[in-house]
Amino acid sequence: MMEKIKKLILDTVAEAVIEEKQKLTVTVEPKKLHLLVQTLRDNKTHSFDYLVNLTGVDRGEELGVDYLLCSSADLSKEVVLKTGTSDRENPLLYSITDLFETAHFNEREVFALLGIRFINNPDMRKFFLNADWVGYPLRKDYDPNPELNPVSIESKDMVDIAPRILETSDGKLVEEFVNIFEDDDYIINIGPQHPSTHGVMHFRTSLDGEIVKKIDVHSGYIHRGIEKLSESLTYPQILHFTDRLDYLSANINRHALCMCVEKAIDIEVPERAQYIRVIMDELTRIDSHLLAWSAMTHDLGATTAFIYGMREREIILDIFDKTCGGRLIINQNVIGGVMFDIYADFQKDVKAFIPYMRKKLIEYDRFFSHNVIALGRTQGVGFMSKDEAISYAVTGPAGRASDWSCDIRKHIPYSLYNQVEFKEILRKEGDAYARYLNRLDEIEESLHIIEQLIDNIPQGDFCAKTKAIIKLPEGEYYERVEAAKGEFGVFIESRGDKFPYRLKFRSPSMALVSAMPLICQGEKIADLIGIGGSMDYVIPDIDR
Amino acid sequence: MELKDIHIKGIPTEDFKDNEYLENYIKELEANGVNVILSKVDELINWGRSNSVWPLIYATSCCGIEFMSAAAAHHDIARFGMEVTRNSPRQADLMIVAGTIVHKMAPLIKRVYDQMAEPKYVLAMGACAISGGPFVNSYHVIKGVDEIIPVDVYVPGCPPRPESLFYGLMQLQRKIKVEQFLGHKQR
Amino acid sequence: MSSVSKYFSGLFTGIKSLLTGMGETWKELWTKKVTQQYPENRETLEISERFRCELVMPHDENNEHACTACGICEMNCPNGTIKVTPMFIETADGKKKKILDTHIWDMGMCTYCNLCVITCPSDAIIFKNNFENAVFEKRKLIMQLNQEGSKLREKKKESKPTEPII
Amino acid sequence: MILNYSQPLEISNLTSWFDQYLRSNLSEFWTLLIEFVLVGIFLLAAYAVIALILIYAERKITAFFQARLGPNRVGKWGLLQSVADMIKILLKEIIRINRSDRFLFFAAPFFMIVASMLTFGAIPFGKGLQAIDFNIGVLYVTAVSSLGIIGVLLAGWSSNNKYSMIGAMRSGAQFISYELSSGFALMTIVVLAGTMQFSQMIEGQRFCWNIFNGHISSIIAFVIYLISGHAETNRGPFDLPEAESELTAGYHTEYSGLQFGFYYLAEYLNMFIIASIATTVFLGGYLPIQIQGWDAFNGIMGYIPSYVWFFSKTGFLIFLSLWVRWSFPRLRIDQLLNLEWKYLLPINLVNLLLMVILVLTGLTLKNLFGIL
Repeated sequence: MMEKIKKLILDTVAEAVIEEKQKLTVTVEPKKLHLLVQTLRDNKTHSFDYLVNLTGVDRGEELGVDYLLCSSADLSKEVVLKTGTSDRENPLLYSITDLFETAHFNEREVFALLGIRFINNPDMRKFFLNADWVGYPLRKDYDPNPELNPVSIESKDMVDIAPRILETSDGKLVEEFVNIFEDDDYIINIGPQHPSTHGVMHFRTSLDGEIVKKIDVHSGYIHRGIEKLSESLTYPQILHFTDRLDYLSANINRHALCMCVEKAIDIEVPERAQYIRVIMDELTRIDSHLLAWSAMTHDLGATTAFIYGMREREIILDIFDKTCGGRLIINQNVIGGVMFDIYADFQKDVKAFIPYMRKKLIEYDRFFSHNVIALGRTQGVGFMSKDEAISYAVTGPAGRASDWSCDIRKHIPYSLYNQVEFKEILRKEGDAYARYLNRLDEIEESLHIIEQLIDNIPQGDFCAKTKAIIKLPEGEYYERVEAAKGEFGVFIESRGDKFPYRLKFRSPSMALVSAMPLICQGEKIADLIGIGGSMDYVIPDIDR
Repeated sequence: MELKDIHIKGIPTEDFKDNEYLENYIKELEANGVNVILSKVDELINWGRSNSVWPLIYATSCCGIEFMSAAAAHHDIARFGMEVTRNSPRQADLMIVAGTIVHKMAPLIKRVYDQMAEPKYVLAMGACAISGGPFVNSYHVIKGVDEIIPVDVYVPGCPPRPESLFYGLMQLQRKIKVEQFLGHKQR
Repeated sequence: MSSVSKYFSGLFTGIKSLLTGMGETWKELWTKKVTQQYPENRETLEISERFRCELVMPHDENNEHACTACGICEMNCPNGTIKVTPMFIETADGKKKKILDTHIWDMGMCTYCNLCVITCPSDAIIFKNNFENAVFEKRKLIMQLNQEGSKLREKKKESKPTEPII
Repeated sequence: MILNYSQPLEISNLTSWFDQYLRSNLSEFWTLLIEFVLVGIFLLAAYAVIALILIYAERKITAFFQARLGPNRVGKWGLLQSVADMIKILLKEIIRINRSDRFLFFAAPFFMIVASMLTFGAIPFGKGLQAIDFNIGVLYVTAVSSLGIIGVLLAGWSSNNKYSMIGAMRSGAQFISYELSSGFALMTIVVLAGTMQFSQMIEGQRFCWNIFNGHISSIIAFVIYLISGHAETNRGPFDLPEAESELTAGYHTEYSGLQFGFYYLAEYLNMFIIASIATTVFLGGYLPIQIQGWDAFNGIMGYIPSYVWFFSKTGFLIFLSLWVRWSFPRLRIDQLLNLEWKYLLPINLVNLLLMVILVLTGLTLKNLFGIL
């Protein structure tokens, strides 16, 4: 199979350089990239139609972009494409937004952080940073002098004009400016400080009466520069950022980074640690889904349901609290195992929680899932087809509600997931209600996983011995896990140092938000909030 | 007025931290001199104000979730009469800054603060709001919300547990109880 | 005809679902409330042993601690919360020796990641679960962990601190 | 027929004594003047006190529905919580907003308060406890209470805020449609009772409340009235005008301090007014439970003062409304209008017809069993 793909690539672009690293890596020149991606996406036998990750890297002499593509039918089939330009003054690459919608925001992010502009991307504004930000932070020669970018407390008017660079049919580049909204649009700002944007998302929404005409997503109100900070921290130190990305899947995110480092330096993680990790991961998932459920019901106006959900969540938080001394940010996984062994009553507490939660799931079902108002507000609202889900790279419960089997735990089993039995919840409807039900069903599946593991936690160490200073050998490392919101990925480029050269997190929430303008169009303004609740994104995960 | 007159249900005054700040505050106020009748009325007003703090949650990240926990059944912020979270800054008394504030957010938080009606208070919840916390060295993070707006109470933690937040809110109640509305010193 | 029956069946299933929902809230009205009443329950409130709220350096009855001022905690801290200032003194036998002058910890910046505690070679610092830390001024969050006049515990036998290491 | 019971705790004893006392000492003019002023003061005080009690009750009941405890730190069981809120809100700064229609902006909350205040005057709180007993009481109440919408619309318009504007427009659509069915529901009972005057309507229900008298038809009207009344008060699940998930605080987003306090009060008072009209029209108002022939029982029931009956019936309806509010998610605007125009209104019209038939054919409960 590998040979066939290589042949396909070489047939398309003869001068492509193919290496076999951790993954099959192909380097091409910018002009050929679009063609290659298109061929990979459209071929029948080995269709690579899911863009997992798009990472901008400052490789020193050149500014480049890495694409991780995989097949939506089999997520373990992966190929890495690389391209780059040595023009640091005015770096230009070709956009693949027309092939993958998810590339749009990612390319804008690369522009904001590395200054690479993408030809043919319809909207080339900076994504996280203000338009007047001086410098490109992820470049190695970035000047961090705070005087260049002083804190301003002056409110500025929003400018809804987007620049873009187009390539005309005769190969010329034209820069032009487009208005995002029409002149007489009634625009309201949902966010950045708004009760139900699940954080500091900013949707500039133009309305036609109550109906949403168009959404323009602004992000970066909590862009904290984690990736840049990570470049000057050691691997154990970086771990504490992962908790704070998607704070609701804190433990799962941390698991991903730990696994990535462990695989790179071949650390055998003790069995006991694996068990604790998976149990804690699943508890985290339940915790996250419960919060998603609560937040969504709250968005739909059912405050009481919100309180019920939070009440059940508190029991999980207590277990976390006793295990590792944190409620939300738990700092449990470390490289080589876990930081704390379980406490004496851990198994008892978890086992008491399982039947309790099952009882509550029935209550939720009676209380909200069949409520005629809730049904009217979620069924058939915010529809997303499978193809759209794949193109926007919407994974997790939301992707599975559009009938896309995208559970990393099934496709690329890690840790103990190939030893436990669980179902991947798929629904065909693709609407807000399906996403909502998927979460409740996934709670049930998580309970089932925990049930299988909780009695069999083996004795032994809970953490392997590691060196005091962890250095990753030179190379590129990817690791993907199934976080509560979808696929979470870690990409580390190491140059053999104790610090990563480039570290990138693939956040599931970014894909969820990028799909919002599509699925909200034509719905009511009240549904915009409800759909947001059903997508369940976490903003710090997007902004990083 | 003396510090021991400030009564908070459940915690004796001497168990509170940072009592010297309030002592200094009282001394400062007393230097201005206020007559007794006015100060009795003040006490009533401050009783009302301190027991009816309606928060506006400026939640940007993790700490916001802990606030939600605090508002939910297990901890129940309503016991303090603070469950009336107002989403409109005009109607709120207390801004709880829960989360990292970055450059892009700075003008907005200032604006929301300006939109609040007097008397208004700010509580910085968690390491990010106090000092930038884990991201203090970042290019895009503001090192403490007190660089933009005045902060009354700092609640450390990352994130602080709901009980910590309640403790901070009681500290704030103590501060409000010391203030004078009819006297000279107004915020 | 079907539209009429649909109209009425829609009406009645709708009403039924609403009543079921109201039944659930009615049940909840009479269940035991889960609220724990802090601060009224301050005496009985149990915060889990491992909960990290405050970094402390345990001192024994002789006002001695275990910190050798090696600075490993400072090095491991991801955001510079800890500042260890060593002091050099001359011991009786004429050798220069590094001892701890001040161990400063900024509570308002700490991320409670526990790296300092797990990497400390002499187990000199631990996290305590005292969560009542809110203050009015930022500078009061910066704490000196070693007490006034304290000194390094001589390494005799296994003189580990009495508190359980968490 | 009607039992004339004497009730020592009845306030009407006090008022009639006071009236006689004044009349014996003063001229007609001064008597009336003093009484008018006193009634005005009494109504204002009742207005504030009822609102405070309702706010406290709602917060407590909400908490109990949500497995919480609710306010319990201010005073015993948190009883003084709403007093503290009132003190705070009275002294809160009122923000003047640039680029708003200043006059309308300030006038809007008063419309709201005045509308509910006017309705308040016509409600019979107990025997003899009614400021004015119009002969068209039902019509008056329906007409005046709907003035409140002007306050909401003006607030939304004059704030110069897009959220407020959307909230106000929603409120307009909602109010006008639901006013129809609440009016029709009341008319159904007017057909049954044959009068629009509250006092007569109440006396007619002595042994058989209207809700039983008109059985099926009355019950349908009662449910419809509760739903549409609930919707008119802009409370969940009909709280679209201030739907906080999308519109932050809806039409009163820009109001602060006392002005916001007015809206806050009016919201609770409207809830009370709707419940009290329903009590008066359907549940026999201030009358005790009386059963024909059971004189001993009637005597005991009659011993409880009439205002206690009134407030407990109203309290029950308010509890019902809170129960509904905290059980359901919010409706969307199209669902809301669907409910009105596709369900409530047609059912209502049929129901009115049914009631007419019932009354004409004498199939009401009173006639069926030959009582009265």
